Amino acid sequence: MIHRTTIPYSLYACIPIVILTLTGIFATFGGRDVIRGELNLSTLTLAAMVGITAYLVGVQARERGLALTVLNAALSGLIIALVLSALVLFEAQNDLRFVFQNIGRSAGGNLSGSVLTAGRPINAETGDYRGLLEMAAFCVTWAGFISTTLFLPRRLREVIFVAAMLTLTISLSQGQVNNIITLPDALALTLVLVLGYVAAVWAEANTGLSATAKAGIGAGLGLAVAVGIWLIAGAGGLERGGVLYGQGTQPVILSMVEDSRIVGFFIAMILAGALGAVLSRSSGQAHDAFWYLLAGLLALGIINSQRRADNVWIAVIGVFSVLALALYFVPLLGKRAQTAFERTPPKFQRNAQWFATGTAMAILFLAPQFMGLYVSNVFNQIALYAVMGIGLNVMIGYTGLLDLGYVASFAIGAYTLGVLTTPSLVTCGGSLPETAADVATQCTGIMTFWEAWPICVLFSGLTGTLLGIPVLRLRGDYLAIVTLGFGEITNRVILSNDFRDLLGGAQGIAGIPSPVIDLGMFNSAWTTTLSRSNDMYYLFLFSVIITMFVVYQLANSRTGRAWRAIKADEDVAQAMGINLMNNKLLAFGVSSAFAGLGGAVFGASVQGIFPRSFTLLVSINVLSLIIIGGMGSIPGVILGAFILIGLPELLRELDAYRLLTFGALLVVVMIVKPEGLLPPKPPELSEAGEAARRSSNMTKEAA
Amino acid sequence: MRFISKLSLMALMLSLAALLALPVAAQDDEVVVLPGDNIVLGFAASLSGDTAPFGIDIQRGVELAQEDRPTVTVDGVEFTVALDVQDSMCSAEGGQAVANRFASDPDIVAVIGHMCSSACNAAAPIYDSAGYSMISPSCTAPGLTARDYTSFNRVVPPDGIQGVLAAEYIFDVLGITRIATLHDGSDYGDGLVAVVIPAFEELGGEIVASDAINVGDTDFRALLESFAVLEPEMVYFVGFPAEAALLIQQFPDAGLDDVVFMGADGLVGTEYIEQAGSASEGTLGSAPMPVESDELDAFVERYIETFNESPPGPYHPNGYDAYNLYLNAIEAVGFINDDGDLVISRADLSEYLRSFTGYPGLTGMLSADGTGETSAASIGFYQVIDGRFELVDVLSVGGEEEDEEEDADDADEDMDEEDDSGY
Amino acid sequence: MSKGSRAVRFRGGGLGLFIQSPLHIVGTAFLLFLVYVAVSNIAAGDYTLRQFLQNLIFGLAQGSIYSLIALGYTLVYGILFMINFAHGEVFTAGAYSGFFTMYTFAQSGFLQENTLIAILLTFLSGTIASVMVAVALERVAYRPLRNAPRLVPLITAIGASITLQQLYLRLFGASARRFPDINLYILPDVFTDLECRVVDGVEQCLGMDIIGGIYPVEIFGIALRLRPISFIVFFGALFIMWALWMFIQKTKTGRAMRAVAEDKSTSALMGINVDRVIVTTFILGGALAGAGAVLFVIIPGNGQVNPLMGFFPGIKAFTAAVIGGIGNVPGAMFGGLFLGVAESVGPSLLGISNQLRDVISFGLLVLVLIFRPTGFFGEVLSEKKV
Amino acid sequence: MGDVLLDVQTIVKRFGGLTAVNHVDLQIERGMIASLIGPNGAGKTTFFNCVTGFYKPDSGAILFEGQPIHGLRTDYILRSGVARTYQNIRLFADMTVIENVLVGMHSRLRSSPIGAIFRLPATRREEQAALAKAMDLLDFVGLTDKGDLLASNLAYGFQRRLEIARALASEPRLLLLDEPTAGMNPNETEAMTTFIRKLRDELDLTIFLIEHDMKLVMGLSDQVSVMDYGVKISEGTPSHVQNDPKVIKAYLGTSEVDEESGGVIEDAELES
Repeated sequence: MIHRTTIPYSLYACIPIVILTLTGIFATFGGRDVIRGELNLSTLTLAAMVGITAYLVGVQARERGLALTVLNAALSGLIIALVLSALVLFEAQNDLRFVFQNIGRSAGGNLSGSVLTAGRPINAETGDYRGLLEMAAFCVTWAGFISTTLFLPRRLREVIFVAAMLTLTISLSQGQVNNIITLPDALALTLVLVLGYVAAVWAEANTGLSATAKAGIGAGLGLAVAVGIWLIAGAGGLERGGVLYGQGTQPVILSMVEDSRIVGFFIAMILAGALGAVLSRSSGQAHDAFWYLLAGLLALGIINSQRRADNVWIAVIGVFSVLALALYFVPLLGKRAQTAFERTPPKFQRNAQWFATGTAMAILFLAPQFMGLYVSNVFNQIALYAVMGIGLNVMIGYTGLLDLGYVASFAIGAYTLGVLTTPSLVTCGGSLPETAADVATQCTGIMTFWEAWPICVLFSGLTGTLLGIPVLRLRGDYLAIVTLGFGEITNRVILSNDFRDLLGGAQGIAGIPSPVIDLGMFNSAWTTTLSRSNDMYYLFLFSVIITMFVVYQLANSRTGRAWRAIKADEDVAQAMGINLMNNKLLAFGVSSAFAGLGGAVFGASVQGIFPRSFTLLVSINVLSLIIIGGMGSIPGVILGAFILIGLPELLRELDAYRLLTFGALLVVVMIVKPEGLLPPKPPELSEAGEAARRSSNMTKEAA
Repeated sequence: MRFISKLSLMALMLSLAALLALPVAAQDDEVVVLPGDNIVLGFAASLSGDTAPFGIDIQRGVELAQEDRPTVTVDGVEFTVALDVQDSMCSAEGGQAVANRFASDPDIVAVIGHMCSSACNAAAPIYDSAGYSMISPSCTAPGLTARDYTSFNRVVPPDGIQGVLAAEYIFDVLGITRIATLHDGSDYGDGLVAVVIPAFEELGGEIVASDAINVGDTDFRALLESFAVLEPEMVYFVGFPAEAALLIQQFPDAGLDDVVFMGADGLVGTEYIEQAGSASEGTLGSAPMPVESDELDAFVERYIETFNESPPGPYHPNGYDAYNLYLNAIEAVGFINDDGDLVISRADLSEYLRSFTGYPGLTGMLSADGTGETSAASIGFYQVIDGRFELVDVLSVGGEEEDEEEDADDADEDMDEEDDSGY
Repeated sequence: MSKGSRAVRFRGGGLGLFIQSPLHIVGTAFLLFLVYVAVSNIAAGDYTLRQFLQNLIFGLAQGSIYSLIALGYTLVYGILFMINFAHGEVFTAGAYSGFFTMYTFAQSGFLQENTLIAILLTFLSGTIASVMVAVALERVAYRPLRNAPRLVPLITAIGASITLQQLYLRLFGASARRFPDINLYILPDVFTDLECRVVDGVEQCLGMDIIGGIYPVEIFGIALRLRPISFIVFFGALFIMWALWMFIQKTKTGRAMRAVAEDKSTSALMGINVDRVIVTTFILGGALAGAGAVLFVIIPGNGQVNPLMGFFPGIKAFTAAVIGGIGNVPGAMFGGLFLGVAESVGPSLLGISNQLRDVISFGLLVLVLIFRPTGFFGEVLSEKKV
Repeated sequence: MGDVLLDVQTIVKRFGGLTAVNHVDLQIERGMIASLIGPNGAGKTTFFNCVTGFYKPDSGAILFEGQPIHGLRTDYILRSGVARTYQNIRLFADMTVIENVLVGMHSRLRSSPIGAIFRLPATRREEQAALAKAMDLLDFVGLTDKGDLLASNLAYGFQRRLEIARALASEPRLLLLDEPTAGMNPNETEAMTTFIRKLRDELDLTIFLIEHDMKLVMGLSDQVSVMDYGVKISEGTPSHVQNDPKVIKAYLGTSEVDEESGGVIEDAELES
């Protein structure tokens, strides 16, 4: 009847649930809507806790059939409900707020009135405990319901689960994402792409047209849609309340038909149609990426359109359906497209790849215009950490030197920029300009950002190398703690009064000028100050590309092999003729140089450098993203940066529980995937070697 | 050849991208709130990490203000005020992230925050270019109002005034000539001490030692021991209650029992007394006037009742004031348009915050001076007597001519200089 | 063979120990420079013997706490070869538990009546809380990763550290809590000149307050101000460490621990329950941290409990463990005391600002490792593991 | 012949109180296959470690082609032309087979990091040539199609061969093999014997090996040296050594017992 794991599992689950209850999570989250007016974060949290427990219990009891599984799961829900009820009742009698300060606040027990009593405060005097009963009923039904999903086909279950998670995430972070794209924009894009795609598939099956002709059909359809939109827009469709306006803000892409960019609009639509056609035969990854991207945009568009609407469930179901459909069909379509792609002639394959690369670059280039300030800023942060992660990876992932004080090089890069580009007591001869206006007239920094940037990189690299010298002989954790020490020393030095004149002490260096792209010699209008985050984006993008390029080239060279050999076995590496000192110092230097590069861009983007930005947490973050992404892998680091830097931004909605969730996720991810999410793939050199051998033989024979 | 055609294809894509990327529609300079929607104020402070107590403290101040005044009524239509609470940490990048977030959300009317001067420094230019306003409850760095930001306002006095008056009080009123200064390595502590030292030396006093601690340190005995050797009459510390309480409790270890301990506004509050226990008796502190008022007492009482602990930081009343200031501003500049929507012009709001006068806040009578400073210029001096801070003296800028002619002239000169450099 | 071939060791002592490579010459030069600065400071009369003694005593008390935490790091490292980054949070747990216990006693008056029992119970509760957190950590965050690459448990440890800090913050509130004042008077018949007051016209002497009291003492003509508690903490810590040492050396469990530290798989083959030994290690480490936490907050002037209090002492203690030679029990003791004293004596001796105090600790770490890459006592273990 | 390639002059290596190598003299002539045998714990591997620079001998001299190499770092010794393999295979496990060989070539390549970043023509050419040579080497040792496998995924016998290929990649003139047939069955051993001879004959190498398999040693070697308790007790042609009473005593007197616990003794000795 009752599986032997059910009761212990449920009781284990109660431990974190009770602890979280005591932190007041239900009181805090009660005010946060996930789906406006319908579902708040508090309910969702309880549902998640119960759901996970029920799922785990259900998995154990699964072999015994549906009825017993549901029974066991429901029992686990009941146990949790009982424990929570006991806690609520106990708390109502004894005020625990001296110990647990955030437990909540409401009459009749601090936990009462929250989701734990179904929002209905309990009343001991009148014996009104209906709230608790409702909560228990919810737990039991929900737990039972969750366990039934175990009997769905695996793929369907996964699709539903992932789509639900994504929908909730998007709903939860509505505030951040609702300005990215409007529904009409998203619909127009989808329409054109789908039309192109379907037309190409149809042509494939029914006609003998060439690939180019199919792209032409797609382009034509794109043109047709563009003309349609243009007509509708001309008829007032873009006015507030018009067909194309939607309920959110005015569409961005569509509104281009009304101003000087109409040509761009038409070209974009035509290209999109062609792209749809090309995608019907493309390599699996590019295909899938595109459609997921599109589904995501559509989902964001739907959410955006429902900001002020009354029935938010429509939006939620819409988002869920779009995502679930995409998750279900895109892999299938991708496989089909992949086989079609493999049948095409190599020339087409190459062309398609260039086209895909071009489109991807165009998207990267365009992105900040749509993302807005905030999302751009998040991307900048991600890029910054990607730069540092790839840099640190040289030390940790390739060479196997554990560095916990990476922040030192980061700080050195940033402060070098600060000292070089802003007036300081030292560089201004003992007196500082007092207002912003004076800076221009009295004393400016020694150089501009562009002049200072390379110096920052070199200086960080150099100091990194120097710091490496005394610790070269140390291994493993000894190196870790010494580098941690270097990080702390740097932090104290930049904070201290002793170097205040140069580094600004606790005040830091404010007013770092933004980089100026001055192409005034060609055209006086071509001068841009990169001050806003969607302008700085390009600088960050450039940094990432440079870093990826340099590290990739190094890693796949004699030097990179030497590094990895050192990581694998230092003694044997040396015995194979590798100079440990040179190669390790090079790793230190390269690694630090990229931290310096990042530091300088960081300083310029924040327009100020403050000691608090350079704490141990930076080193820890960079280290964590490398390990999570997969040591020694560049795509891994980028994924890690997205997760570690992007995720906390997404978690902003969790408010005070942001870091808590982050820490817990760190543990969970590592337990589930200890080798990282994208471990490195060894390079395949055999083919190149064969080719080289053939050609050398040929030259020998020729000679 | 083929390579070149590929390159030209990519160039085509990129130039198309560039074409599309031409400046998108300009930023909304008006907030439109539909009937039934909320007026959203951004709130940014440090809510995680070691500075979280101060941020949480400010947040509670704002929440209490919201409880007191949950709605704004413009032209007879009532709108509920909601807060968008964000953790901007105590760092430049945190400030930048949150500022970008608010600045890209057209629903946010204006921002209460940020908390630390580094965050304010990073956030101000972003709000500036987006046309938003911010009121910081706790950024005291003098430079912030010197940089001509149109967005930046604060309801907390800058370090300049307090530092100079504190030096005056120590030298003239207390007659102390040898002090040791200490700060906690925060931009606040460092900035205030940097004002006090020259002011005190100008008056003729001697700074026997000047040092700093790190937030989170717990053992200051060796430091105090090195102070004791130099025999100061007073240790002047700028920092927050946690460290201050440890310091004063470690005074006996270094034989500093008879040395006066003085702090600044970061210290004045029940938190310090609670933390330091009986050791806090006799501690001096300075804070903008009027810190002690019936309203404030009632407020703190309610605070403790509501949150079940004494305030972990000093800036809760500033948060309260910032919130109310915004509501006043919205009432003053908002109007209802033909559709029945509430329209708030960001420029008008900013203008109002730079020109309002005589708002009686919890922190004192506030008036804008046109540069972003709003707070009262009088500084009260307090001493812990029988377990609470009692007001013992009040000094204000230029308010001392009658009492002490000569010193006052000196002080005036100081003030002028300070005015130029400070704010 | 692979093991032996890695040995790069120092032979001989004296000067030979220093002049081994250019790096050592630089290190030696720096060391001499420090000595020069210190000596010239003393010669200039900026520094007195009294100051030195006083700081030494402060440093020893602080250092003994570091030692206790460092032992936790060293024990875990010795067996699992991982840095238990969350150990500082284990310390915090002890402090909170101790605080709530003591606060309850102080409120109910039990503290004033049965001071000694109250203190002992506080120790007990602090230790139990720390042990519970340590064991939970092992179970949840480390055990599933027993065979993962070395860096992975480090990341989970960091994650666990963040989680625990945030959990404390949310559970117990952001603000610091003040540990109650404790007075424990002893020997009223002996110390009749201390702490006397007149009650009902009769003079009653309470004796010496060995926890809250501070007394001027003159030793060899140098007037010092001493707190009895400093000595109690110092010798208490030494006693705890001695007990640990005896436990490891003499008991069966201790021998099993040493065996597992040597070679996990062989120990398992020899019938040792490796999991149980590892849990025991965490229990011991947790208990030491808990005891350390209570010892720490009981010192007047330290009595502040806050959610983040463990992190930095944790890092310092780890540094101490490395200075002493990580994985080595006497090394951790020595390293903790060494670091405590260096931090206390260093800044004023070298005449640098207090803000750079941590620079001294970490600078010393670098210096020590230049001369002894495996710490002071770290030879035996280092060869095998690193 | 007659050209002395490696000349070891009375080297001593002590570990604490134990003298692992005690005043050993040894000469190897160019083109020879020389063997070093002895009971477990006799100090053979320590001797190898001294020659290849893992240990610095406490006294004595080691000349390679007339140049002193004792006390040099291992990478210098490799560059001067001495390469080795290890008793317990030590490959770079997370690198592919071909990468392992390329690492072996490290000291013979010149390209700089700058060249690598910009893929300068000189660097590209060198990489191409290196790859081609690596493929040739893999062919030579019989790992033709295994270039892209991870070294750790190779079968045991192939790992041995890869280790030799890696050593060969450094273009040595003297190759030291530490128990090349350890853990192999008779067939594999036979193949290895042929292979070693092929190495000498085709690559013009001098080979110095430690081995327990007497059949292999006696069939292959031009010169056999015998060590026991750190002392060289005999040297000469295989037949000479086979009949030396000291050798017989050393082997018979200790053999059975030491075969069992030998490894432990040796490890312990080296660690102490």
